[in-house]
Order: sequence, then structure tokens, then C-alpha cells
Amino acid sequence: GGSSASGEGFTFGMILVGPQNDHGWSQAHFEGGQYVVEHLPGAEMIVFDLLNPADKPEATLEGVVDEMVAQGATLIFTTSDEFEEDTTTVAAKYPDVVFVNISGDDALTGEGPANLSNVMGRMEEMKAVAGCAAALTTQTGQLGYVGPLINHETLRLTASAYLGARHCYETYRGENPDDLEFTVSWIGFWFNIPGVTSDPTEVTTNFLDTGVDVVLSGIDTTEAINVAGQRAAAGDAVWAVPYDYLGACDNAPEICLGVPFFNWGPDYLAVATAVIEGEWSQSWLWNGPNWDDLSDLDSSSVGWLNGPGLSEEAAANLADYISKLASGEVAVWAGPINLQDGSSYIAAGAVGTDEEIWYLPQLLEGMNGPSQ
Amino acid sequence: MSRLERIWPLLPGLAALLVTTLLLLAMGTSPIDAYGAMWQGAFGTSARVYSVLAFLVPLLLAASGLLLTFKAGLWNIGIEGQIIMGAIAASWVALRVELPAGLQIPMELAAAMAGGALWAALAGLLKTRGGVHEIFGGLALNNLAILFTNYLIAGPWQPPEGGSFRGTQPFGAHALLPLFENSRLSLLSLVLAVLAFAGVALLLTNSHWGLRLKALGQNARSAFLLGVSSDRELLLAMALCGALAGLGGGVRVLSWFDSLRQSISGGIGYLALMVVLLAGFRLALTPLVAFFFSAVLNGSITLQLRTQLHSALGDILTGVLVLLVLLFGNYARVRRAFRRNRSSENG
Amino acid sequence: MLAAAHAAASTDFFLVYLANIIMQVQLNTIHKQFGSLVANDEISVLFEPGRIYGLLGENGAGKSTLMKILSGYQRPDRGEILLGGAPQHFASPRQALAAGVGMLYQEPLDVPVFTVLENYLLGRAAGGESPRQAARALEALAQRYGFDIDPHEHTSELSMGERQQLELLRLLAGGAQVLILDEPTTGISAEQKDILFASMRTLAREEGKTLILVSHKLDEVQELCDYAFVLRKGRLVGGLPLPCPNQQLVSLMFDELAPRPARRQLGQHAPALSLQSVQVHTGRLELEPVSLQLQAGQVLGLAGLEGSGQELLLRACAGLLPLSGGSLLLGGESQPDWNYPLARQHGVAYLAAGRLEEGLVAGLTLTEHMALVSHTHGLLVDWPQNRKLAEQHISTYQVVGQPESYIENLSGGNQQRFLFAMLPQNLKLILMEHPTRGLDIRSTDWIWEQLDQRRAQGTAILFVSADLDEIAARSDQIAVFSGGRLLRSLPAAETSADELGHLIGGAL
Amino acid sequence: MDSTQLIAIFGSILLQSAPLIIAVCGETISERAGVINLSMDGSLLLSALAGFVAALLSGSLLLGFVAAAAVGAVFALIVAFGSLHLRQNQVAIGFVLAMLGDSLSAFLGQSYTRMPGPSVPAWHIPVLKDIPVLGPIFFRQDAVVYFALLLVAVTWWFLFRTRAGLELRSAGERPEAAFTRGVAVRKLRYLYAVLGGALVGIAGAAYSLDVKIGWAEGHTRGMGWIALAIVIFGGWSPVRGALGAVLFGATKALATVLQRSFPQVALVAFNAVPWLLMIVVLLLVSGKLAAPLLARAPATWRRAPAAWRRTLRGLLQAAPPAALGQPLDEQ
Ligand SMILES: Nc1ncnc2c1ncn2[C@@H]1O[C@H](COP(=O)(O)OP(=O)(O)OP(=O)(O)O)[C@@H](O)[C@H]1O
Ligand SMILES: Nc1ncnc2c1ncn2[C@@H]1O[C@H](COP(=O)(O)OP(=O)(O)OP(=O)(O)O)[C@@H](O)[C@H]1O
Ligand SMILES: [Mg+2]
Ligand SMILES: [Mg+2]
Repeated sequence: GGSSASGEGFTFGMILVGPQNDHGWSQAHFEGGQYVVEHLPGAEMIVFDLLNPADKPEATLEGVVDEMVAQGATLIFTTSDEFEEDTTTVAAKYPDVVFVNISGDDALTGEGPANLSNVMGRMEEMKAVAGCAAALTTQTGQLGYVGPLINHETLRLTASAYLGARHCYETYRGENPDDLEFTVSWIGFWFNIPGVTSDPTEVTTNFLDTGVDVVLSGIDTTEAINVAGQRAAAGDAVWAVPYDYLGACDNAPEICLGVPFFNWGPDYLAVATAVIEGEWSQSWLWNGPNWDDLSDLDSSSVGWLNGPGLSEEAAANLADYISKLASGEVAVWAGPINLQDGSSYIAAGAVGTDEEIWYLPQLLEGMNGPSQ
Repeated sequence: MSRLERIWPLLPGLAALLVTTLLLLAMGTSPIDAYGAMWQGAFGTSARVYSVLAFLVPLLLAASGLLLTFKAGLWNIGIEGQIIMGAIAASWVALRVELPAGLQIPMELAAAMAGGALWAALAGLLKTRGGVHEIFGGLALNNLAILFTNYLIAGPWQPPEGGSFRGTQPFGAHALLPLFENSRLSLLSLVLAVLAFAGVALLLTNSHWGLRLKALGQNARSAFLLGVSSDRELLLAMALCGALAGLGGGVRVLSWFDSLRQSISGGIGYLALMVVLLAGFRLALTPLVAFFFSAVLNGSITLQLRTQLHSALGDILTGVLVLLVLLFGNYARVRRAFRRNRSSENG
Repeated sequence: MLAAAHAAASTDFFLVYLANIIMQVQLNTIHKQFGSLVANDEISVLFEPGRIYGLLGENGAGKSTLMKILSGYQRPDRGEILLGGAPQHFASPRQALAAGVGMLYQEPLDVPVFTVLENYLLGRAAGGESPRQAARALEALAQRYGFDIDPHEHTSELSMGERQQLELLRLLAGGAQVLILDEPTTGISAEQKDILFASMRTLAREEGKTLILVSHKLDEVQELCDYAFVLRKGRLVGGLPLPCPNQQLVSLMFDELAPRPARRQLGQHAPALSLQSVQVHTGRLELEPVSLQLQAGQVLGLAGLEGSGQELLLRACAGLLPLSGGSLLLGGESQPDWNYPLARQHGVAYLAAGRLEEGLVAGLTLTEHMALVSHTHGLLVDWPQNRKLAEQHISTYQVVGQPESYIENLSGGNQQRFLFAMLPQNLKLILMEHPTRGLDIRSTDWIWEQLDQRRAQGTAILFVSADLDEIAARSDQIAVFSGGRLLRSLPAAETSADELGHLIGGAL
Repeated sequence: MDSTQLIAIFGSILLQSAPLIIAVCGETISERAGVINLSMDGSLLLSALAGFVAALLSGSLLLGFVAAAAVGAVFALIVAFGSLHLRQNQVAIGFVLAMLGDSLSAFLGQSYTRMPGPSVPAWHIPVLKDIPVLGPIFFRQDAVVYFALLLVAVTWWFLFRTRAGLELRSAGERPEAAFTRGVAVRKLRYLYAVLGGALVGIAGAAYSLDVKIGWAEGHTRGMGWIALAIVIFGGWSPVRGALGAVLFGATKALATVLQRSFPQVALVAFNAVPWLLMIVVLLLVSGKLAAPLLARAPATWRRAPAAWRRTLRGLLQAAPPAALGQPLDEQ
């Protein structure tokens, strides 16, 4: 933090795929934008949420960008992989405006024009921490993961959670990690679309009915923790790990083991400052946490916040795991790692490269659930 | 009284405006700013007007088709799915078939019409052969069409770089409709939509087939006894409506977007139903109302960007308008209802 | 006019006398107008207890309107209703019944999917009566009037006569002292008619109730009633004590009535329709094998209670129901895959009973109807041509209406005329359900005249009617149905409406 | 999967079907009286929002349900007023309201999206809850489920065993007959349409306060249409309708289970199940398929007692109330 730049006269656009208050993915971006406004006094943010053809057949990314540019935006965040291609196209149309697409790779592959960059939080370790918290808590040895849709991003995040869970189940609970059941159920989209996706409420319910006692969410919204909270209130011993958004534990704090969250503010502020100061250049940012303080909102691009549901013993073990990750003593993606079809992906003794992790083709051996 | 009768049709419009204005005031927004933003968003620049026209094309195509099915007494709610299947069929040609320049686009449009017609005929068959009301058959088929899209874009048609859920890879330039002045408007599609509407109008007012549809819509049993083959005509009406809707779907993928996307229609079919209801099934009003809808919706994008208000406001405005017109639009009925009430109180 | 004369039959002279004073029904200057049409024009009548009245008049004379006003179904524009001298204002039929006036509608106004008991209970004051008690009360009441009704039967399974009985019982249980019956004898068997008339006599003579019978059938009125009122074009034109010569009634009812032309025998001995062991069944009824022959120019009337199978046969002949056995030959040719469109192609026409439900399309003008049935093949309609055609038919068939009139705004008789106008020429066979239901004598005669002309061209006619007089008078051959069976087929000359009435009740 | 899990799954199915059961009962009442309330999808959404917000702001669950019922009732009142008073097309009004309810809920609910809020607490019934198998399924639930089950019984009893129910049904079957017997048809239709609408509203709150806690745009989208289809499948009987709702819930639960058991099958195949089911079920109950089958039934069946035949016919094909959607001119 600590920027001294002034935002006077600076306008930026924030395009969200879901509602700006979804307690999940889109709200995290929205608050990242608010962080920028707070730190650049005078800056103005134009938000357009729910940009998806189901909600707004009449709106297109291009049309929205046209309007934002007309209103003076010089920096526009397009905060979904849904927007990746359209951002590339529209960036070419407005070479003087800086575009930041979240979770895309066009700046990495060179497909994007020079005024386009990508930002993504390096969430993998945080997902591993989430998996670890789940493994430290489970009494049935069954974890359920409510996944959105299947792509590289969701595969690698889900797999990271599994790797973290395995590690902690073995290291801290002394159990055989092969006994840990880790099941993924994909709903079909980032959030529930009634009639089209599986209903995450029902998926979670079904997990809890069939022996799963810790549910991890990989979707944008809060159904998993809601259902688990309701079950816990009825007397069941179940827990949940929500996702995406710092405040997501609020929906059922007592059974929340913690939340791996995105904290877009610092990265967004850096980009905005660079644009204002004329020092911006194309980049592909995949920033990780501030290992010294995972919940420092001014420095950590991603983070982990312990939830009230985490037992003291588990919290201690989790802290140990985190410190070992921070020091590099333990790596999440340390080989040997086999893919779900049994083929070897990362050899014993090796650690996965960024590319290998980013483009993970399948779930891993030992995980239940479809890979495509 | 006669003065009241003359201005009557305007009253529901004013009432709808009042409701929306109250909503705006309740949200702490200046109604003048809001309506100003909507106007700007629809007509502020020529690019905006093109956008309104581009969105109008599938809407008008679907509404024209619905005029046929409504005439036959069918509630073709399945029109949404028919738009989607048209889009899918057009995408199939665009992705998988390589034709000489002059043939590619006609082939895509023909496929779009066939796709929509097929899906509509399915709903029609469920109705005529299976006795499943077209509202429910249509709704189910709508959702199945959406799911089919999702299957295609996440499965066999996923872009080479791997699965996301956004859509297929963009079609080649040769497969896309030529666009007007950097907009999403394809003049060809606009011409087709106008022709389609004119054709529907001619069919309905002056053709034997249109008369048969009218008879079916009024009294299917009598029409059958008078020699109208009800099943065949109903299927034909559905298929023709589906073909127009499918063409609209084709236009969505070939000009509005450049690829098959999830929720490619996003409710345009339902909007078209509202258009026809607001127009009171009247031919001449249908294109005007469709244009009005397109303008309001496009305007609400700007409304949201300027005032940060939820863009569902545009839907509310149109929804309240349609509701009020449906309820109170007919002066004679309203008068009779209230007269009857008074007399029964006295009696 | 002395009620005492009838009260002599009763044991308690004084009580009945009192009841009579109370239940005298007086209608004073009743006026009812529908738009510009005056349905009841200042009508004043008096109905005395213990007597049975006939109410006569041609179609549209205003009979039903007057009775609906008396029974609280409609409100008069002017005029008053006095019961026993006290003015009444009925807001609903229920209020009228509470005051003692009940009406039996021609089409029984009950709920077919309900059981008999449910229909009986509907609208009765709840007063602590359990369903079981109600069932017992209903059975007792039925027994008293010689009716045989099972309270737990579904009403839709009852015959028309039984449904009428149920309605009658309901009204009586509701305390009706004045009973109005609107054309109650259409579609019931002779036995049921006898039972009905017997119960009506009991009600009047023994219980001192007032009965009003609305009917087009002069013989019945003569047989049953003590006195007849005649309406014409909304006005009361007279009253006559009965019995009296029929001619007297007729001249009151109509300005002039052309004599009915003598019926011609027109059988041409060319086979028109031949049914061989035809079977039909629906979920409700099964028609046992039927064999019948019909020659060109011949008329075959199908008699039977509603739901006895004759309607099924007619619809099967029209191709509207599939045969489940046997074969159908048209003009000597076997028709294995018989269906309605095919029937039309082969020169078979079908006219259903409900004109606006099955036949005409409300919302279409006469011209549009013409265009709909015209067999031009172009894509576009030639409107001027069809308008001219409509005009032609309107004048030929003496339809009161314009080419631009919507069909539903025509009167019933004129709708029927227009239906005939739309029939193609040179038909092989005309199938009809109740061709003259609801029409007065004049229109009825006109219709049959038209049919006679068709017969002369070799068209055979097969028709179903609930009016046994019509069947006896208009047919060459009569087939009698009962309980899903062809009971008998006999030449019309060898039977009478009376005998038919007994036959359709199942007597052999 | 062991039997405990199976029992737990059945319990969840019942919970998740509860709002649908309530909505189906409401619509059944309304349609039995002759009024089609096609607005259900929109009124479910708006009442779900109203229920959640009212409960959140007031802190009272009861108020939440009351507010939701009021919203549902108002929607039904509009349909009833438009059709009974103004004689406009019920289907058209219902459809527009369905759309309008959707957009209104999106607009008014924007600041309540996914907020944590109150929910109906579990309430295990002493003694009964310990009955093997049945206890965990039926008696370890919450007030919403008990209400739904009770509602089915009460609705059935009311419709088919009381005088008032008789009058209600007569208004939907043969309004002219009902009118001549002193049934105030129009008043009854208003009353039961509004009552049915209020139940639909309660169903909406049952979603947002119990089954899918909280509010999000399009929270219950589609469920209203499914409920309408289930009313048909249920042959306008609350008991059969409730069974239909549970069957629907079970099929969805089955799809979730199957998805986990057969990961190689595309996800869409499972998500398609409810809609395919809707088509198949409506095909089954429509007379079109059943009638020819009945006509070809063996002769022995045709000689069966009329009562038996009626029952079986009733099971195979469901006829709507004869005067459904038809106006009555009371003059
Ligand atoms: N509700 C109504 N609206 C308009 N006109 C009506 C209405 N009811 C009856 N009429 C008209 O009033 C006149 C009298 O009708 P009414 O039914 O009393 O005749 P009717 O003597 O019973 O005839 P029918 O022998 O055919 O039964 C007819 O011309 C009829 O068309
Ligand atoms: N419900 C109604 N509403 C409006 N007008 C009606 C109604 N019923 C009948 N009429 C009009 O009243 C007139 C008389 O109708 P009605 O059917 O009683 O004729 P009618 O005298 O019985 O003739 P017909 O002998 O041909 O049946 C017709 O012109 C018809 O248009
Ligand atoms: Mg008449
Ligand atoms: Mg009459």
C-alpha cells in the first residue's frame, strides 16, 4: 500500500460477471476496485455487474466498454475468464486504454495487444491450506468439493486442495492419506443457474447425507457453507470452507474452518497507479500471498483467514503447515504426482513448474470425480 | 366520456412510467437523469442506434413467428429454445462446413431456420400427438436447448485451448455476417427480419393458410370439422415460427456475437412473447413495440453505467407496461366491469 | 281459480288452503330487454297452487327468460314478483329456492364429475346434516316419487332422465313449492317420462305445489297441463284452459304456419352406407356389433337415450371414432382406414349438435367461413369473390345476417341455416346429431325441406335425435339403441313415437 | 451407501420437496376453483425475496412468512382481478406476472444478495423421531416440512370431505350449476385464488428461509413452472401432487448421486433429467396416450365394474377442472 498518487480525474471501469454483492468472486473484485478508490482520492470507478448473456442478452462487453470509455475510463478490469476473448478484441479497438483481464493468459502467450495485461491471484497454496484445514478437521475421512465447471483453473485449484489435504492427513493426523476420500462434484458453472447447472445446495446436501463432513467450495457463491451451517444447527458435526471472498465465513461462522480469499486491491492499486503515472507496461501477474501475514489486506494478493470453526489443535497444525509452505520446506506440488488416469505428471523429487500447474490437464490420482 | 375513451390507450403507459418513476425515487435516483440516460443509451449516438437495431432483429423475427402461433391459439413459450437451436445449427455449419463464399452464409442461415423449425416441430408433436401442453413442452425444450449448448461448448465444440464455459472459438471471418459500420448490425439480417415480418403479415391477412390458422385458434374442433387438418396446420405454424426464431438465433451467433455462447438467447424469446402481448396480437403494432423494447433494454445498459442502478429496471418498465395494458388496455371491458360492479352493489 | 277445489283431495283442508294463499305466484308487468331486443314485454301472469301450467311459444318468444326471472337466475328490468302477495327480490336462484321457487333446466345444471350425493349436498344449507344422513334423506325422497337413485353413483354415469330426477329431488328437498321445468322430456325414455309426469301430478294434486312446464311439444302439454300461457315475441298473447284443440294453441303461437309438406319416399335402391358388425368403444361405452344398410335417398333415424351408443355409431360413420371391429362400406366399397378427412373426400358430411362448439367458428365472419370451406387452391384469398359467395348463400338460404356478421351473433336457427349453406353439393351421405334441437316448428320444417331436396339428389341421411316425434316422422327406417346395443331396426311406417319411447327404455 | 445414508437422503429429499409441495397445494386449490395462476415462477421469486428480507429486517421468521404470503396473494389477486373482473386472458396475465416477478425480485433484491440471514431451525419431534426409518425421514425435520405434510392432508380433506370444498370444486367444474345453487362463484374464485397464491408465497419463503437459505437473483427460477407441471401430473389432487413433488426431488437427488457414481457421463445429461422427466410425465398423464391404450384394453377389463374402471382411468389420465380458466357471467 502506501501510494501517494492522486486519483483526481482518473476513471476506471470494473466489469463483473456476477452481482457485485455475491459474497464471492464478483464482490471480491468490486471491493478490490473500492480499495483503489480509497487509496487514490478522487478516482472514480464505473461498475457494470451481471454481464453475462443469461442475465443481459442485450449487453456485450464491447458495448459496455464503449460506454465506459465514453465516460472517460482509461483503465478497465474485465474480471472473468468469460471475458478473455472479448477483452482481447476490444483492447485492440481502444489501444489507448489499459485492459486488465483476470485469470486469462493472453499477455503470457502473446496473443493480446500491448495494452492488455492479465492478473490472477496465485491461489494454489491457499487452496492447499484449505484442504489441510479440512483434513485436520474431518471425522469421517470424507471431504467433498463443490466444483464449478471444468477448466485448467478449476482443475489445478481442486487438485491443490487435495494435495494439501493429503499432506496434512498424513503428517498431522498420522493417517494413511490413501484412506482419505476426496470427492469433487461439478455443478456446471461458476454459480447456480436454476435448471441449467446442478443446484449447489443439493450437491452439498448430498455430500453431507453420504458421509462427507467437511465441504469445500470452489464456486463463486455461498451455498456450501449455508447448507453446512444449517446442518450444524440441527446438530450434525459438519464443517465448511467457503471460497473467494474474505467475508464468506460470515454466513455460518461457527462451522467455518477458514476461507482462502482473493484480495485484488493491492494488485489493482498497483496497476492503477502505474497507469496514472504513465509507467504501466504489459505484464502477466500471478501474485501469491504475503507469507508473513496471509491476511494482510494491503500486501497479500491472496490469503487465508482462519475461521471460528477451526479447533485450536487444528489451528496449530495448520500454522505449522503454513510456515513450512512459506519457508519452502514443503511444496504443494512436490512429486511424485500422478494424474487421475494413472499417468505420471510430476516425477518423484521434482516440483511442478508454473506452466505445469497452470495447465493441469486432469484431476489427480486418488480424487473421485470427473476430469472432463 | 368519449374524450376519456380516446386518451385511454395512453393511460397504461403513463401509469407504467409512474410506477417506474416511484421506484427510481425510492432508490434515490433522479428520474430525469435516469430516463435521460436511457434515451442517451438508445439513441445518443449512431452506434447506439445500430445496437438497438441489431438487437431488434432477432426480437422482431421471433415476434413475427409468434404472431403465427398465437393466431393458431398456441402459446409457443418454447420460442426461446427455438432461437437457441437455430444458433446451434448455424454454428454447426460455421464451425464444421467450409463452403464457397456465396454459399457459406445462406447455408448457415438455412441451417438456423431448420434447427429452430425442428425444435418447434418437436414441441408441436408433443402437443398434437402427445397431448403435452405447449407451455410445458416448450419450457422443458428451452432448458434442454440451453443444456445442449453447454454440452457443446464444454465438450465437442470447446475451443482448442481447452474448456472454458464461455463459448466456442470465434468463427472465421468468411462465416460471419458482414457488419455495418463497425457495429453489430448486419443489414442483411435487418432486411431479412423486415421481409419475414411482411411475409407473416401477408399470410395472416390474406392467405388461405392464415385463415385456417385463425379458425384453429378460435375453435380447433369446428375448424377440424370444416376440413382444416388441425395437426398439420399447427405443426406447420410451429415450424414456421421456429424457423423465424431459429433465424434470429443464427443472427445472434453470426453477427451479435461471433461464436456460440452459453445462454445465446438469454430470454429474447420471452421478450418476444411480451412484445406480442403488448401489441395485443396486432400486426402493425408488433414491430413498433419490438423496437421500443430494444430501445429500452439498450438504454438500460447506459442507465446502469450512469446511475449504477440495476438494469432490471428496463425489464420492470416493460413488464409493468405490458401488465397494465393487458389489464386495463381495453376501455370497453374496463367500463363494463366497473359498471357491472356498481349495478350489482345496488341490486 | 279456486284453490279449494284441488284441496279437496287433501286430508287437511285448512293447511293446504293456507299454503295455497301463501304460494300463489303472481308476475306483474315483467319487462326484460337485452340491448334493443325486448325478451319480455310487460308480462303479467298468475300461477295458482295445485295446478300444472304449460308455457308455450316459438323460439325466442321469451319463455326461458321469464322463467329465469321467476327463478332468480336473471333480474327483470321492471316489474315485480309476488309470492302469496308478498313482493320478492331474488338476487340469486338460491334465494328464489329459499322462497320456494325452483327451476329445472333443460340441460340439467349439475356437476357431472360429482357423485349424486355431492350434487344433492351442493348448495344445501350445511345445518348439521352428515353426508350419511343426507344420503338416507335423498333415498327416502326418491322412493316417495318412485325414482331409483344410488347416492354414490357418479352423476356422469346417470341417464339424462335420472339426472333430471336428481335435480327435481334437490329442489324439493330445498323446499320448492313452485317448480319450473324447461323442456324436461327431451332425451328421456317413455318410462322415465311416465315416471316424471306421474311425479308431477303427485306434486300438484296431492302436495298442492305449483308446476310450470315449458315445452314445444303440444301433445305433452295437453296430456299433463291444466292451463297454458302462450308467449309471442316477448309478449303474453293469451291463455287457454286445457285440453283444447291443438290448432287453437298453434294459431296463438305463430302468425301463420305453412302446412307441413307430405313426406316423400325416395329410396333409390343404390347402396349408400353399409355397416357390417361394426364395433366401437371408448373408455366409457362399448357399442356391440351393429349391422345396418342405408340406400341412397333414404333417411335412417337413430333413436336411443343419450349415451346408448347411437352417437358413437354416428361419429364412427363420420370417421371421428375408430372402428374397433367390423367394416364400413360406402357406396359398396369397403373403407378399411376410415377417417374424417377421408369421409369428407368421399362426399360425407357431418353436422354436430353444438353448432358453435362443433361446426361454426365464433370470431369468424360469414365471408371468412365461406373462404375457409371454399376449395380454391391459390395461396391468397380472393375476398371479393368470397363475399359475393356469402351474399348468394345468405339469400338462397334465407339467413338473417350480413357477410360481415360474426357467426356467433346470428340466432340459433340462422346458424343452422348457414351450416346447411356451407355443405357442399352432391353429397353421398349426411350425418347429423339433433339437426333441429332448439328450433321451432317453422325452422324445423324448413331444414327438413332442404334435406328432402338433397335426398332427391340421392343423398342418404343418417341422424340422431332426442326428439322421438322427429325420428318417427322424418325417417324411412329407424334403429333403436339401448345400453350400447342395437336393439331393433324397423321401418318407420311400422312404429310410432310412443312405441319408440318404450323401446329406448330397453323394452323389447 | 449404507441404509443410514439412504435414510438421510430420503430426509433431505423431503426437505427439498417441501416448498414444491406447498406451492403445488396452493395452485391445486386455485385451479380447482377454476383459476390458473400461471404467475407462479415470478411470485415464488418475489415472495422468496420478500420472506427473506422481512425476516432479516424484523428478526422474526413468522413475519417473513407472512410477508411472502402477502406477495403471493397480491400476485394471485391481480390474476383473479384481471380474469374475473376484467375478463382478460388468465394465461397472458399470469405469464407477464411471471416475467415481472422475476425482474422485480432481481431489482429489489440487489442489496440482499447472499447475505447471511435467519433460517428455520430444525425441530425434531420427541418420541416420533426415534421410530426406526420413519423417524429420521419424517420427524427430524423442521416446521416447514411438517407444515407441508399437514397441508397436503388438510387440503385433501378440505377439497374432498367438506361442504366448502364441494363448493370450491363446483366453481371450477360447473360454475353455472354452482351459481344456481347459491354458490357465490366469483367470490369463491377470488378467495381460493388468493389463498392459493398466499400458499405459493409461503413456498417462496420456504425456499429462502429454509431450503435454499438466503437470496440471490433467480434464486428459485424454474421451480414455479415445474410446480405447475406437477399440478397437472398430480391430477389436481394434493396427495398425488405431493407425491409428484417428492418424485421430482428424488429424481434430482438421484441425478446428483449418479453424477458422482458415473463421472464419465456428461454433466448435462444429469441436469437434463428434470426436464426430460417433465415431458415424460406429462406424456403419461395426457389422455392422448392413455386413451388409445384404454380403447385397446382386453375385454375382461371392459367388463370390470364401473368403479374400478373409473379408478384406473383416473390414475392414467387426469382431466383438469372442466371450467378451468373459463369466466362465468353471473347474469
Ligand atoms: N343473455 C341474453 N343476452 C341477449 N339476448 C338474450 C339473452 N337471453 C335471451 N336473449 C334473447 O331473448 C329472447 C328470448 O329468449 P328466451 O330464451 O327467453 O326464448 P325462449 O322462448 O325460451 O326460446 P326457446 O324456445 O328457443 O327456448 C331471444 O331472442 C334470445 O335470443
Ligand atoms: N347471448 C346473446 N348475446 C347477444 N345477442 C344475442 C344473444 N343471444 C341471442 N342474441 C341475439 O338475439 C337474436 C335472437 O336470438 P335467438 O337465438 O333467440 O333467435 P330466435 O328467435 O330463437 O331465432 P331462431 O328461430 O333462428 O333460433 C339474434 O339476433 C341474436 O343475435
Ligand atoms: Mg332461439
Ligand atoms: Mg328457452
